[in-house]
Amino acid sequence: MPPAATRQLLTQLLTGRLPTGAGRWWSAPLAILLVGVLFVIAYFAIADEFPFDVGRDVGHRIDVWLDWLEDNLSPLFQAIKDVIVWFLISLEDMMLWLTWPAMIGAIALTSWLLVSFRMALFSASSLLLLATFGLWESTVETLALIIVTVTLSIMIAVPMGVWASQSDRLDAILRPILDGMQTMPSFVYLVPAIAFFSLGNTPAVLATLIYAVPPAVRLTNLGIRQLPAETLEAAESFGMTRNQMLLKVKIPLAIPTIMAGVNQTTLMALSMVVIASLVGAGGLGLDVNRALGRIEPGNGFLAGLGIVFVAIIIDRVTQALTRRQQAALGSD
Amino acid sequence: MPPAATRQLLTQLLTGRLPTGAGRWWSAPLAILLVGVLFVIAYFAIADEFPFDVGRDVGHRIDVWLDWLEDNLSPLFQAIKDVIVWFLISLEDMMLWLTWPAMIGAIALTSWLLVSFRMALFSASSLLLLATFGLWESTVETLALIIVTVTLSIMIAVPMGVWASQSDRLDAILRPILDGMQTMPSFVYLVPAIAFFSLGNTPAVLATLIYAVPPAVRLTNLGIRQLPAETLEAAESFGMTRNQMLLKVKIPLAIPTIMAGVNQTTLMALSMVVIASLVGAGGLGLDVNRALGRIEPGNGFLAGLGIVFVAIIIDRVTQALTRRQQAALGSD
Amino acid sequence: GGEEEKTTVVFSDLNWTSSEIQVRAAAYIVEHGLGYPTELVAGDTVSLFQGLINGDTQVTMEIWPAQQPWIDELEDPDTIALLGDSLDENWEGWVIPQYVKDANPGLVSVSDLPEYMDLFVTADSRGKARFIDCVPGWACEQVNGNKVVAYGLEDVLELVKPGSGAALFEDLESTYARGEAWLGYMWGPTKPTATLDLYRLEEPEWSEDCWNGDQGCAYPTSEVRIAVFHTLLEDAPDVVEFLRAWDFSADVQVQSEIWMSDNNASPDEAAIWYLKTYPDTWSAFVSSDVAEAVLEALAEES
Amino acid sequence: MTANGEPALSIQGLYKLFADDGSGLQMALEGLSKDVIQERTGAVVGLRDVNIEIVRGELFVVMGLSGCGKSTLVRCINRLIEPSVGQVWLNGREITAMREDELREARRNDLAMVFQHFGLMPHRNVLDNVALPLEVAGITKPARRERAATALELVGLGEWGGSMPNQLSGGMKQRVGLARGLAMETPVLLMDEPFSALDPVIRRDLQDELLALQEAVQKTIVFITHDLNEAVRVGDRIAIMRDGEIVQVGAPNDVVLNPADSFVREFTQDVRLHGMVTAASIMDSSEEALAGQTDDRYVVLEDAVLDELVPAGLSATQPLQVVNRAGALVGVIPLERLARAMVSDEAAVAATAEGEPAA
Amino acid sequence: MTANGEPALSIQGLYKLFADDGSGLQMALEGLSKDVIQERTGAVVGLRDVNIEIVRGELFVVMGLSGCGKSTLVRCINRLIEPSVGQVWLNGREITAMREDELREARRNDLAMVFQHFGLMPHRNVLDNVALPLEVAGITKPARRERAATALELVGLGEWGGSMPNQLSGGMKQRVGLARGLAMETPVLLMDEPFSALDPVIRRDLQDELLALQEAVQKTIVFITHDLNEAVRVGDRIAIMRDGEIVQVGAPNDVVLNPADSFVREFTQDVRLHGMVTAASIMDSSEEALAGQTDDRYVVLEDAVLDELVPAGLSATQPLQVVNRAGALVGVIPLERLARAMVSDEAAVAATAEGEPAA
Ligand SMILES: Nc1ncnc2c1ncn2[C@@H]1O[C@H](COP(=O)(O)OP(=O)(O)OP(=O)(O)O)[C@@H](O)[C@H]1O
Ligand SMILES: Nc1ncnc2c1ncn2[C@@H]1O[C@H](COP(=O)(O)OP(=O)(O)OP(=O)(O)O)[C@@H](O)[C@H]1O
Ligand SMILES: [Mg+2]
Ligand SMILES: [Mg+2]
Repeated sequence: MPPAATRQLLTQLLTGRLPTGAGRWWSAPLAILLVGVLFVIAYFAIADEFPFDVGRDVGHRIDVWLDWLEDNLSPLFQAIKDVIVWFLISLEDMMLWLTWPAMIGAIALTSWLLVSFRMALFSASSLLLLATFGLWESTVETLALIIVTVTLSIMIAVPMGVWASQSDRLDAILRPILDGMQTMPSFVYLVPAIAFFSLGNTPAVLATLIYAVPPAVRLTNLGIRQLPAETLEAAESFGMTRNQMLLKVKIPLAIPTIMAGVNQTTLMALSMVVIASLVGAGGLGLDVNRALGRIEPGNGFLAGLGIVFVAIIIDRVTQALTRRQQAALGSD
Repeated sequence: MPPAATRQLLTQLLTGRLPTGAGRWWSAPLAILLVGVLFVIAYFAIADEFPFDVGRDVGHRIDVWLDWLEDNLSPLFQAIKDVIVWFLISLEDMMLWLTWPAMIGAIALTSWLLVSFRMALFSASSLLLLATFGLWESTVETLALIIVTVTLSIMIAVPMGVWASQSDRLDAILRPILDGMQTMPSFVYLVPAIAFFSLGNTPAVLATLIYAVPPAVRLTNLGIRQLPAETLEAAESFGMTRNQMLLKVKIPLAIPTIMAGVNQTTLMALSMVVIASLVGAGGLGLDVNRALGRIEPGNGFLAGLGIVFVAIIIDRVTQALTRRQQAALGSD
Repeated sequence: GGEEEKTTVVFSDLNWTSSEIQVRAAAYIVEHGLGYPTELVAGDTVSLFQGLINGDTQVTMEIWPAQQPWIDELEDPDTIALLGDSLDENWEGWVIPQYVKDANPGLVSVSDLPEYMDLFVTADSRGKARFIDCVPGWACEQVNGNKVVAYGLEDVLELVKPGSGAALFEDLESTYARGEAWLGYMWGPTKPTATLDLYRLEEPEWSEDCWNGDQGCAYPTSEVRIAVFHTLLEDAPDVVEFLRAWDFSADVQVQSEIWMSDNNASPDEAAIWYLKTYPDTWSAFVSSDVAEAVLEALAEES
Repeated sequence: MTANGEPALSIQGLYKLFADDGSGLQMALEGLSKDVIQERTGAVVGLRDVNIEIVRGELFVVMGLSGCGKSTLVRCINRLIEPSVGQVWLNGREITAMREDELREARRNDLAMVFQHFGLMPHRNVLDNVALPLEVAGITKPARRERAATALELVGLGEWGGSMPNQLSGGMKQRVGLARGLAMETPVLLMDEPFSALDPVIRRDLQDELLALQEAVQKTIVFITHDLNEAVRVGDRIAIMRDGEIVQVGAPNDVVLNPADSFVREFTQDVRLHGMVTAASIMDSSEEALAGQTDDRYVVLEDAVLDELVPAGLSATQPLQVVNRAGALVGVIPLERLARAMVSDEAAVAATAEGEPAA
Repeated sequence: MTANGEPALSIQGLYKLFADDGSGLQMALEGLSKDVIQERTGAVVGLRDVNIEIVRGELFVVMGLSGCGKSTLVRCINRLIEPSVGQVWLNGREITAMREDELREARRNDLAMVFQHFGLMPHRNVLDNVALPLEVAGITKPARRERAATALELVGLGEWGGSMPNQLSGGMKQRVGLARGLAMETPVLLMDEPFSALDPVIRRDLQDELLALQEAVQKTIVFITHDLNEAVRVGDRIAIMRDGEIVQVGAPNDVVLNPADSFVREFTQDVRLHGMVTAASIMDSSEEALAGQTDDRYVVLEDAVLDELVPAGLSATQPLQVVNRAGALVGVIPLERLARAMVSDEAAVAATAEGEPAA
C-alpha cells in the first residue's frame, strides 16, 4: 500500500536514521512478516472495519472473575479495610477533638516551625477563609484523608523507587505497570473496589494510592540514577553496603528530584478527592461533586479552592520535612 | 488552651529546632498576635462551629461572573474552539482515511524507527488486541485527542519550565498556580467550559491541558536548576547568550529530568480521557464511562487497558523523540 | 419499641437536585417522625447502586428506568425491594428550544429533521446535525441509537455524548442563553425543562410492538422508583410502609428546585422548605402522630 | 616588567567577599585580617585590594597557597564572579562597568578561560566541546571544526575528537579544556592551573607550545600555577598572593632572588635555581676584591648562570673574574663562594638579598 | 627493592579493556598495540599485563603519561573497576576473587583511596566528609569526629570543618579528600595524584607528613604523581607506565640513572638530579684510573651525592678519590667529568647507563 511506504520514507527522512533494531539479523524479515500478516488480514476483512470482536466476552469473563475474588478473599479485604479505617477514624477524631481555632493554630504553628513565617500566615488565612465559606468540616475530612493517603503513598513509593533504581530489570518490569497505574481510569477499579471494601473511605484511599504512587516511584528512581558517577565511586571505595550507600549518599543527593516526586504524589492524591467522593468519601471532594450536580460552578470553585489550599499546605510541609530529612542524612 | 501549647512543645521536640522565621524581629510578636486573635474569635464563637458562613453568597457571585464572561467573551472562545477543532478533525480524518491495517503498520513502523524492534512488536500486538476487543475506532479517536493535547502541552510546558528556571520570582509566582492547576478538580471548570465551548472535544482538550501541563513545567524547571555550577560557569565564560546557554547546554543536560516531565504529562493527559468523555469527547474514555454506567467493570477494564496501551506507545515514542532531540542539541 | 434497638437508616445521597431534596425530606421524617437515626452517604449513581446491593446503604430514593438492566442482572433479585414511585409524570424525548420551532414552523417531528439539519451543523459535527445524546451508559443511549436507525437519520445526526446529566443541562442552558439552535435528548420534570421553553419533537406513538422491535417510536412515560435493601423490610417495616406511600410529585419537585435555585439555598434548606410548605402532601404518607412529631420538630427549625 | 607596551589588562583596587549579605566588606576595606573577618561575620575574604597592570603580550603568572584567591581573581576578571569593589579594565574599557551584552561580546572575542575544574560539557564529544565557544562566537561549522581539530592536535589528543569526556583520564580532560581555551584565539587568555594534572613530558611540550604561541601571536595571558619551575620558565612576571592579597609582583628572578618577605622566600624555596643565579648575583664587587685580580684565565660574563659557572670553577684554581659585556672587570667570585651557592640556593639568595658575600 | 618483607600487595597479569563487549581483549592478550586495538574494535586498552609486588611499608610510586592507565590501575586494585583478566592479592588474599561482602570488608579496613577527582560528598560539610568512611566502618561518633578533626588539622584545614565543599578552592577540596583517606588508617593507601592541585609549600609539608606517617606506621602506599621530584622524594620504588604497560620499575635513582629506554629517559629528564647522582655512579673505576692515584687529600665517600662532590671538586686540583665505607679506594672522578655531570644531568645519566666515562 502506497501510504505506508510513503510513511516509512517520510519517517526515515524525518529522523535521518536507519531502524535502531536493525542490528539483529532476524528483525528485518520478522518486520516484513508482521506487516505482511497485517495486510493479508486487511485483504480478507473489510478494510475499514475490524473483522471480529471478542470484547464483550472477555469483559464478561473479567466480571465473573471479580465476583469470584469477592467471594473468596473477603477476609483479606476486611483486614485492609480495618487498618485504613482505623487510621482515618483516629486522625479525624483527633482533629475533631481539637476545635477549629486550635486546629488552625496548630497548622499555622507547624507551618511556621517547619517552613516559614509567611507559610504560617498563608495557612492560617487560607484555612480561615475556608471556614468563612462554611467548608471547615469538609476541610478537616479532606485533610485527614489526604494525610493518610500521602503518608501511605510516600511510604510505598520512595522505597519502591529506590529499589527500582538498583535493578535495571526491575525498572523495566515496573515501568509499564506504573504507566498502567497512572492511566487505567480509576473508575474502572473503583466499582469493584466497592464490592470488596464497601462504600466509604477505604476504596477511595486505595484508588488514590494506585494513582498517586507512580510519580514518586519514577522520580525517586530517576533522581538516584542520574547521580554523578564520581561521587558514587568514592562512596563505594569506603566499602559501603548497599543500604549505607542509599541512606548516606544516594538518597540525600537525590532529594531534590525525590521532593519533586513527593510533590507530584501529593498533588495527584488531592486531584483524586473528587473521584473519591464518588465512592462515598466525604470532604471537599463531595462538596465539589454536589455543587456540580446542581450546576453551581461557583460553589464548586470554592470547594475546589479549598482543595488547592490543602494541597499547598500539605505540599509545603511535606517538602520541608523532606529537606529536613536530607539535612539529617547529610550530617554525621 | 493546653492542647495547642502541648502541640508547640511537641513540634519543637519532634523537629529539634527553633522556628526558622525567628530571625525577623517582627515574627514572634506577630505570631503571638495571630494566635491570640484566633483564640479570641474562638472564645466568642461556639468553639466547634465556625461563627459565620458566606460560602453560598460568594459561590453565587462567581456564577454570576461566569455568566457575564460567557456573554461577553464568546468570540474569543469561538476562536479557540475553531483552532482546536480544526487540529482534531484534520488528524482524525487523516487517521480515518488510513484503514486500520495501515494505521497499525504505520504506528509499528514509527515505534521501530524511533524506539526499538521490541516496541514495534508491542505496538502492533497491543493495537491488534484492542481491535479484536472492538475498540479500534475509540482507540483512533483517543489517539487523535491525545496527540493533540500532548503536543500542545509540551509546547506550552517546556518553554514555561525553562522560563521559570531563569527567574526565582517567576518560579515563586508560578508554583502555587501550578499547584492549583493540578488540584483544582477539573469538574469545577468543565461545566463552565461547556458553557463557553459547548459539549465536545474543545473543553476536553482545555481541561486536559490545564491538568497535564504542570508536571512538565516543574520538572523542566527542576532539571535545569539542579545542573552542576561548574559546567554552567564554563559555558558562561564563552559569552553565551541566554538562549544559547539554554539550547546548547542547559536543556540538553537537563533532558533526563525533562523527559520524566514529558512522561508525566503524557500519562496525566491520558488519565484525563475519562473525564474528557464527561464533556463530550469520544474514544476510549467514553467506552469506560459507558461500561461503568452499565456496571460492566470488565468492559471498563478492557477500554482502560486500551488507554494504558495508548499511553505506553505515546510515552515511548515521545521519550525517544526527546532523546533524539538531546542528541541533536549535543552535537555540533 | 425501644429507641435503642432501632437501626440506622442509611440513604443514598445521589448527586442531583431532585434526589438531594427528597432524600433529605424523607430522612427528616424517618428521623423525627419514625424515630430512626439516619445517615446520608454520597456518591455517584453507579457507586451508590453498588453500595445499595452491598447493603452499605439501605434506601435509594430514585431508581431510574435506565437502571433497570442493573436490576435485571442481579443474581438474587430479592437483594433489593422496589417500593413505590418517587417522581411521577416522567417523560423522555427529543427537544429543541421553542424559539427554534417558532423560527422554523415546519420543524414539527423527527421526520422533518433531514430537511432542517443545517440549523444544527457546527464546526465539529462533520456536516451533520449536532444531536446531544443521552448520558452514556444509561438505557436511553441505546434507545436513541436504535431510533436514529429506525428513523433513517444515520447521515443526518452526529451524536454527541454528554458525560453526565449536568453536562447535558449545562450545554442546553448555555446554548439557550445564547439563543442558538439546540437539538437533543431531554427528560422531565427537571429544572431546565421547567424553566426553559422547549418544544418536544413529535414521534410515532409508543406501542409494545414498536418498543420490542426497532424502537422507532416515542418513549413511554417512565417511572422513577424507590429501592430498599432487603433487610430493611424486617428491621424497619414502618419506614418501608412510609416509603411505599411516598410520592414527590412533579409539581412539588420542580417548585422545590426552583425555590432552591432562586434563593441560592442548600438542599437541606430546600427540604425544610418543602416540609413546611407542603405539610398536607407528606402528611398523607404517615400516620397522624408521626406527622405531629415531624411538625413539632419543624417548628424548631429556624 | 619584562614586556613593553601600554596595559592590556588593568586591575584596580579589587575586593571580593564571599558572604550571604554585605557583611564583612567594610571590615575588609578597613584592613582587618581574613581570619578575624571570617570569625566575626562568617564572610570569607576572596580578594583584597588587588592592583595589577598587565601589558599586551605579557605572560603574567599568579602563584600562592591553596585557597589564597587565585581562581577568584581570574573569575573576577571575566566577571564569572562579580567583584565586591574595584575595577577591571581591558584595553581601556572597563569590564566591571559593562552591560550584559558588552560583557558577552568581550567574553567571546577577548577573554578565553581555561578552568581548574576543566568544565567540559558531558553531553558533547571532545571535538564538539572544543568547538563550542567557536560556535558561540559565530564561526562557521567547517572553520570551527578545523580550528578545534588543530587545537586538539596541539594538546596531543588529535585521535580523541569522537570520544565522550567520561571516557578520558583526568589529564586528558584537562588537555581538552586547554585546547578549548586555545582554540578561541582571543587576545587575552586566563589559565587556571592548566597543566596541573599533566605529566612532566606533556607538560614540558605544552609549555613549549605556549611559549611558541606567545612568541608568534603575543597574547596577554594570566597563568595560575603551583609549580615555581613552570612559573619561572613561562612567566614574564610572577605575582605571589596570600590571603587574597598580592604580596609581591616581579620578574621571575626578582621574586626568587629578592623575596619580599619570609612568606615568599618559603614559597620559592624549592625552585631549581641554577638557571637563575647569575655571576653578578653572587660576585664580590668590593674594591679590595677587584684590586687583587690580574690573572685573566678564568673570566666569566656577569650574566653567566650557575650551571655555566661551576664547570669554569672546577677547572680554576683561583677566584673567577666577572666581566660585563664591554669586557670591564666588575667583580670576582671566590671558589668557596661558588661552592656555597651550589650547595645552598637559599644561602645564595640570602647572600644576594643582604648584598654581601655569604659567610 | 628498598623495603624488606613479604609482598603486601601483589598484582599478577592484570589486563583491563574498556569496551562495550568483550572485543579486543584477545588482541590485547596477543600483544597488539593500543592504537591498533582502538582502531579495529573501538576498545581502549586501560591496562596490559601488569605485574607488581609491593612489600609491607613500601611507598610505591606510579608515573606515566596522561592517559596511560594509572588511575585505572589503582581502581582495579580495590575493584572499583573490574579487571578484565588477572589477579590482585592483598596479604595473601585474592581481592579479585572476593565475594561482595569480603570486598566490602577489605575496602573498609584495608584499602583506603584518595581520588584524583577528590570525590567529595556535596551534601556533607567538610568534617562529615572526612568522617564518612569511619562512620561506614562502624567507628563511634566521638571517635570518628576526633579522628576526622585530627586528619583535617594535618592537612591544614582544621578551621574549615563546618564549611561545605562548594565553598572551598580546588586545592582545599583536594586536601579534604586526602584527609579522608588518611583518617581511615588502613594498612594500604591508594593515592591518585593526591597533591596535584597543591602549591609547593603545602605540598612539601604534606610530603613531609606522609613520610613521617610512613616512618611511624609503615603503611603500604601506591602513590600516583606526575612530579618526578616528588616521586624521588617520597618513593621507595617508582614504576613507569606507558599505554597501560609497566615499562620500568626500580628504586628512584635506578629509574633516573638507568632508564630502561628513551621513553623513560625523556620522562625523567626534568628531575633535579643533584641529590641523586652519587660518586659511585659517575666515578671511573677502571684499573688504569685507580692505578695512578696516590694523593689522598681529595677523598670522597662512594655514596656522596653531587651536591657534596661539587664543593670538594671546586677546592681540588686533581681527580677526586672515591672510597667505600671501609676506606678502600674504589674509583676516581676526574674534575672535568664532575663538571660534565653538573651541567648535564642527562649526559651523566647517559654515561652511567653506558657504564663508561662521559666523553
Ligand atoms: N570509562 C572509560 N571508558 C572508556 N575508556 C576509558 C574509561 N576510563 C578510562 N578510559 C581510558 O583508559 C585510559 C587510561 O585512563 P586512566 O584514567 O587510567 O589514565 P591516567 O593514567 O590516570 O591518566 P591521567 O594522568 O591523565 O589521570 C585512557 O586512554 C582513557 O581514555
Ligand atoms: N562560593 C564560595 N563561597 C564561599 N567561599 C568561597 C567560595 N568560593 C571560594 N571561596 C573561598 O575563597 C577563598 C579563595 O578561593 P579560590 O578558589 O580563589 O582559591 P585558589 O587560590 O584558587 O586555591 P587553589 O589553589 O586551591 O585552587 C577560599 O578560602 C575559599 O574557601
Ligand atoms: Mg583555584
Ligand atoms: Mg588519572
